Amino acid sequence: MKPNCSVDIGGISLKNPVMTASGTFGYGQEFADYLDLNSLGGIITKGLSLKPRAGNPTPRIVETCGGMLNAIGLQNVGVDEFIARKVPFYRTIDTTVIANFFGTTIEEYAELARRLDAIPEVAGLEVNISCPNVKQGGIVFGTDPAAAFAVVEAVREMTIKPVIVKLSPNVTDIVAMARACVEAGADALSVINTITGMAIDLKSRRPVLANITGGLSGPAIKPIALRMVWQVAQAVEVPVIGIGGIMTATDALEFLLAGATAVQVGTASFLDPGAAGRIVREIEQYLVSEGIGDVTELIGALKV
Amino acid sequence: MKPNCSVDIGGISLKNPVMTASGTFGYGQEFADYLDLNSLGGIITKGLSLKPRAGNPTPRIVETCGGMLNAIGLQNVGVDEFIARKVPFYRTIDTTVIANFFGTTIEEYAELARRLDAIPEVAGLEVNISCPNVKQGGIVFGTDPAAAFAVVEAVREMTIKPVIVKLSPNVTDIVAMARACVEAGADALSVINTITGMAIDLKSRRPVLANITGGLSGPAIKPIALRMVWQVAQAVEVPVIGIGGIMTATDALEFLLAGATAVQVGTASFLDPGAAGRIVREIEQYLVSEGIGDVTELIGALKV
Amino acid sequence: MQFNSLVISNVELSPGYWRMRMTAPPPITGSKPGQFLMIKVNGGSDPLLRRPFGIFDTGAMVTEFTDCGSQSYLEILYKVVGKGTAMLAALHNGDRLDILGPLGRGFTPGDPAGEKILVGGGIGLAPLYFLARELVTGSRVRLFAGGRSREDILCITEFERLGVESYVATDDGTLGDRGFVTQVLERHLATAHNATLFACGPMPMLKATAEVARRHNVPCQVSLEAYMACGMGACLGCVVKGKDHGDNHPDYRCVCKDGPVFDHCELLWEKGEGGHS
Amino acid sequence: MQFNSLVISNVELSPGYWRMRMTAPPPITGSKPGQFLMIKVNGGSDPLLRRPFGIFDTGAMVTEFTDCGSQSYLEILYKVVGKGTAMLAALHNGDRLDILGPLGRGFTPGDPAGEKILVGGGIGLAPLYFLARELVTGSRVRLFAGGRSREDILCITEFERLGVESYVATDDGTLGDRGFVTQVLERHLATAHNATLFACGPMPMLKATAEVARRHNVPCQVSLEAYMACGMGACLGCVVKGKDHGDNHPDYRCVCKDGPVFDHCELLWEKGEGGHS
Ligand SMILES: Cc1cc2nc3c(=O)[nH]c(=O)nc-3n(C[C@H](O)[C@H](O)[C@H](O)COP(=O)(O)OP(=O)(O)OC[C@H]3O[C@@H](n4cnc5c(N)ncnc54)[C@H](O)[C@@H]3O)c2cc1C
Ligand SMILES: Cc1cc2nc3c(=O)[nH]c(=O)nc-3n(C[C@H](O)[C@H](O)[C@H](O)COP(=O)(O)OP(=O)(O)OC[C@H]3O[C@@H](n4cnc5c(N)ncnc54)[C@H](O)[C@@H]3O)c2cc1C
Ligand SMILES: Cc1cc2nc3c(=O)[nH]c(=O)nc-3n(C[C@H](O)[C@H](O)[C@H](O)COP(=O)(O)O)c2cc1C
Ligand SMILES: Cc1cc2nc3c(=O)[nH]c(=O)nc-3n(C[C@H](O)[C@H](O)[C@H](O)COP(=O)(O)O)c2cc1C
Ligand code: FES
Ligand code: FES
Repeated sequence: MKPNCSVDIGGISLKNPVMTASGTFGYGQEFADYLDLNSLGGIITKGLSLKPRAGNPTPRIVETCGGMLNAIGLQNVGVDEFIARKVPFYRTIDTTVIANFFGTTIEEYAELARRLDAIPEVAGLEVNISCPNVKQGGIVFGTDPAAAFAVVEAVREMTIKPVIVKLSPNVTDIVAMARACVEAGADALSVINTITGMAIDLKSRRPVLANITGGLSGPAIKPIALRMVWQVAQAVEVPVIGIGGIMTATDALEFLLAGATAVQVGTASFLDPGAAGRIVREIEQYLVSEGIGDVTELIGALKV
Repeated sequence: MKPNCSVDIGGISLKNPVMTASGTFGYGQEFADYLDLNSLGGIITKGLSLKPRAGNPTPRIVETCGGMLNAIGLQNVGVDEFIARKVPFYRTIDTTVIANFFGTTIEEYAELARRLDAIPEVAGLEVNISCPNVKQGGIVFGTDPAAAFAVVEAVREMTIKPVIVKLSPNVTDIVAMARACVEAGADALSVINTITGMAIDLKSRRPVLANITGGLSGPAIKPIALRMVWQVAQAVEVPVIGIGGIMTATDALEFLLAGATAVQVGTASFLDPGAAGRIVREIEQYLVSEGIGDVTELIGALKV
Repeated sequence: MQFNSLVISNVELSPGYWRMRMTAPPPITGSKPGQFLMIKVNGGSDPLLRRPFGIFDTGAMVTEFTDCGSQSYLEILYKVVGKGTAMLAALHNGDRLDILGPLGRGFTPGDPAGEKILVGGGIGLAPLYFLARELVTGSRVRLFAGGRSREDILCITEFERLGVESYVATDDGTLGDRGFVTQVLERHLATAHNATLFACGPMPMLKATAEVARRHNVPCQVSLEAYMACGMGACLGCVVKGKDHGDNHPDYRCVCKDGPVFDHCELLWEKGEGGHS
Repeated sequence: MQFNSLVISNVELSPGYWRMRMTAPPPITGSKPGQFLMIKVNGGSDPLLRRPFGIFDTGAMVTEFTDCGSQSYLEILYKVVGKGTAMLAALHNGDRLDILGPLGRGFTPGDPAGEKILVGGGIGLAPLYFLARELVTGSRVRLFAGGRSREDILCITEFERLGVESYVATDDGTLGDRGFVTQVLERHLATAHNATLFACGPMPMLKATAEVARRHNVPCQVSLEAYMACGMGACLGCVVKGKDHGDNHPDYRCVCKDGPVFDHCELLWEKGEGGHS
């Protein structure tokens, strides 16, 4: 008998717990040659803003030991072009699409939520709060519980779609951030975004990235992500989506044990564009070979 | 002409900027067969407590991608046995020895500082504040600026030796922590200690470490460490000691460019017990081949 | 496409420069000159990312790995500059590689009537050889090859065997003229007519070539390099500024997807030090 | 000491079990049986840590790597269980390894008069062969070898060639008796006198052996395994509980430095599942 792989994220039923992470899978279409998009649990779009954004100057990426730093600077086509040019493609596939977005003021977040709420092809919203609040002197929304609460509350009011908040790991207390977002109405939490890091080129005596710092992703951060998922999953009632360095089905299953209801595959798609599809298949094989009838049996099944 | 390699850390003159990190080099003696201890800029002892400590149950370590997690639990012989059995060895070598220590109350920190202040072989004190404060419900000294201030102030009163405070990276704002420690009288800052992480064994569905979580070290964390050193070095006047994933002279020199006055080599000594000595030699070679007369020219020389 | 490949041969041509031939599925022979590959140089996570390499040649041959009929293959020409390329150089016949490609947009040959001028610097000759092989079937092809020293000028014999006339300049004068290849090029263009330029090499050389093309008003395609993570337009790590770029009206192009070959008019050529525009 | 070593040979003895011979500086022949090595299986950071392996044998021979005289070498016997051991198995003659060792405290042969009894489970036979070679020069030596199946019983011929009498038991009965080797051992001890036990293998087997030794009141040395980072007493990652251990009076011993061989009386043998005590 085929095991059940579907999971529920704040009212969105996913075919399976494997999604692709924002900013690492384009808008999905780019990867159609390398995997069956319909086999995925979900696709999270590149982060969207109200207006198109140029992003940062180059170099924008650099490899590190077991990971990479990126300072793309949230380059994106903007929500209008997204709706006009990317959304139609989603009618041709049968996969849950979740729109990731960000703003620099609470008003921008709210307006984006309002716009995206109207798009039937978008099943849910993922709010990226790892952005500086321009109105409050650049303090990052994602590192201050009160600011995060305000953003999530504003988004919540604008949409009836499930709201997923993506947490920044650059904090002392990830649980406090998680609680603030849930209190403000988040239906689920994505844990984690990238960790701020830096690389230096000895020869030129300059930072490698034009932006000086960037976000660390890839297998190097997996232990930190796993710890944060475990902490958050114990503290909140809403589903947690585990993200950070997932390369294999084993990695994904570890996140489920730690308490994640689903996972997102990020950097792995750069190394192997079919990674997310492969992980879906390997999870199914694992369930069959272990005689597990329902993937949800594994969620939070860690014995401590 | 031989370039000058010596640097000054809060009044301690080091032969060169390369020290060995606490907990990764035993008490130094263990490595005497693999390198010339006298060639090092300094040795930081294993973390000392007032009473001997058993540490955590096993397994205590696990490898991760580009790093390792450890949950040794600060096992150590205690300050009395340190003074009786380890200090005499330091009379036989000509290297700066700095004692790393920790407590679970402010009083313990103060008492340890008082005891170590009396040991002439100890050139300075490195205060590990990444420990839970048992009196205040387990909040970690190193993640709360006020608690860190209180610890450092208490230590400062007990010693005339240079006080180096070792910062925890598990914080939202490393600069706020750094400033609090400097205001409380720190002569230098060590940046960073390990980052809290977790590993899970899918087969047994258990955390790999008996302690559930552990501290991540090794090249995987270098980008994060480099970023924090850069942030702290810009914000404070006291010397910063860069730590985190240093494996080669190039890594060490990148930390100097970011603003570190010296560095500590940690996990690298496990892979290559002679690592710190090799890095000292390679830095000298680098200075010669680049025609740099004084290593201090590199400190903070990053062009941004 | 993504495919597993076996190394057929891996030879050092000149100190630090290697030529590797490896198996590939038949569609590889349909690659366009200027397209590239993303190669995973080893199975583990060190290094983590794939490495981009231009296609130097493709073909079909009988190998020990195939029982009957011929095996299609591809070749790359590469310079050992760091960890990944050092690992490539350590591979032997029969070793396995994981390859993504052909990726990106290649060169557009254009009107066969005109003279085709290839401008290559150092390892930049790699994709130009594949291009030359296609161009010589219909056009007159000349090569202007530049490099630091004689060891940096590769495969000139191979180009000449195709019937390509070649001019060489080196910084130290150890081969051909001393100086920049663009100086020789400029002299030639003064007399050439209906020429098209195809350039690949270090950024300063490409800038100089684009400048020459602008002055002489000849079409010019340049093949760029950039740090790449995905090679397929997903990470936005590899962008360069397009001609309309400005702070308020961003015009970034992906080197991996919109390039690596661009018409020089499509790009914003900034003043100042080389580097990625 | 730390040394670079070249692989001389690397052979699969039984599915998943390999024997590797590699060059080592002459002092290696002074290693004590039971001592171990920390081997860096590749040059990069994946995997990051060294891997511990017991010494299976040492010696000297004429090799292609040395021009004149003989080359000292060491051997390990290893089982492929994960990434690091898989990388070892992929190495060829002439490949390079970075090795630290000999490390730790080996077996103490003790009074030559008595009977020496080796108890080995699976890959635990590795250090026992080296020990047997030393013991046979003065004592009667017997081996009790256990494993899951016949493929897990290694090098019995080599032991017999040394004059060691061997008893085998497998879980599935495919070689020797069916059952645990400690049961056979227990029957033997009933009649043996002045025996000393030397055991290496999985934790449950060591526990059972120590229990047998306690009941029969015979000396017993056990060689333990533990996760290790440094192999030299610096990281404190590899500790086991000593006999005096209690919550208020810690008595942790480093497997790498105080062991890997311990007198069974020195350790705290806890009840419950196997695992590292
Ligand atoms: C489209 C394209 C085609 C290329 N074709 C060739 C070719 O045919 N032959 C050849 O020898 N080289 C070619 N290169 C350059 C080649 O990709 C780099 O030299 C190589 O990636 C260096 O890897 P490394 O690990 O040896 O060096 P490292 O310095 O260790 O690499 C570190 C990082 O920098 C990146 N990197 C370093 N240099 C470059 C570069 N110049 N361009 C892009 N990324 C770089 C690497 O991919 C890696 O992420 C091409 C680059 C691009 C973008
Ligand atoms: C003192 C000592 C002597 C040993 N002698 C031998 C020997 O002669 N032959 C042999 O085949 N094996 C021996 N082992 C076990 C061997 O070290 C492990 O099988 C090996 O490290 C596994 O590495 P891996 O990368 O293939 O497996 P992985 O599972 O990928 O290893 C992951 C991590 O776990 C550690 N690890 C895994 N299993 C063990 C283990 N049983 N003991 C210690 N660390 C482990 C690895 O070192 C690494 O850090 C010995 C272990 C010790 C402590
Ligand atoms: C190149 C790149 C671009 C990214 N862009 C976004 C983004 O636009 N919005 C967002 O919320 N996260 C973004 N991320 C973060 C990822 O979605 C993910 O949280 C992170 O990379 C950790 O997962 P990984 O280790 O599997 O890559 C980006 C990551 C990378 C590497
Ligand atoms: C096994 C181990 C034990 C450690 N013990 C201590 C300690 O007792 N006190 C302390 O301040 N830091 C301790 N550390 C942290 C290191 O000193 C260092 O800050 C950290 O490992 C990062 O550097 P690295 O990446 O070079 O290892 C320990 C680290 C490891 C790996
Ligand atoms: S390399 Fe990823 S977009 Fe070009
Ligand atoms: S392995 Fe480090 S102390 Fe034993």
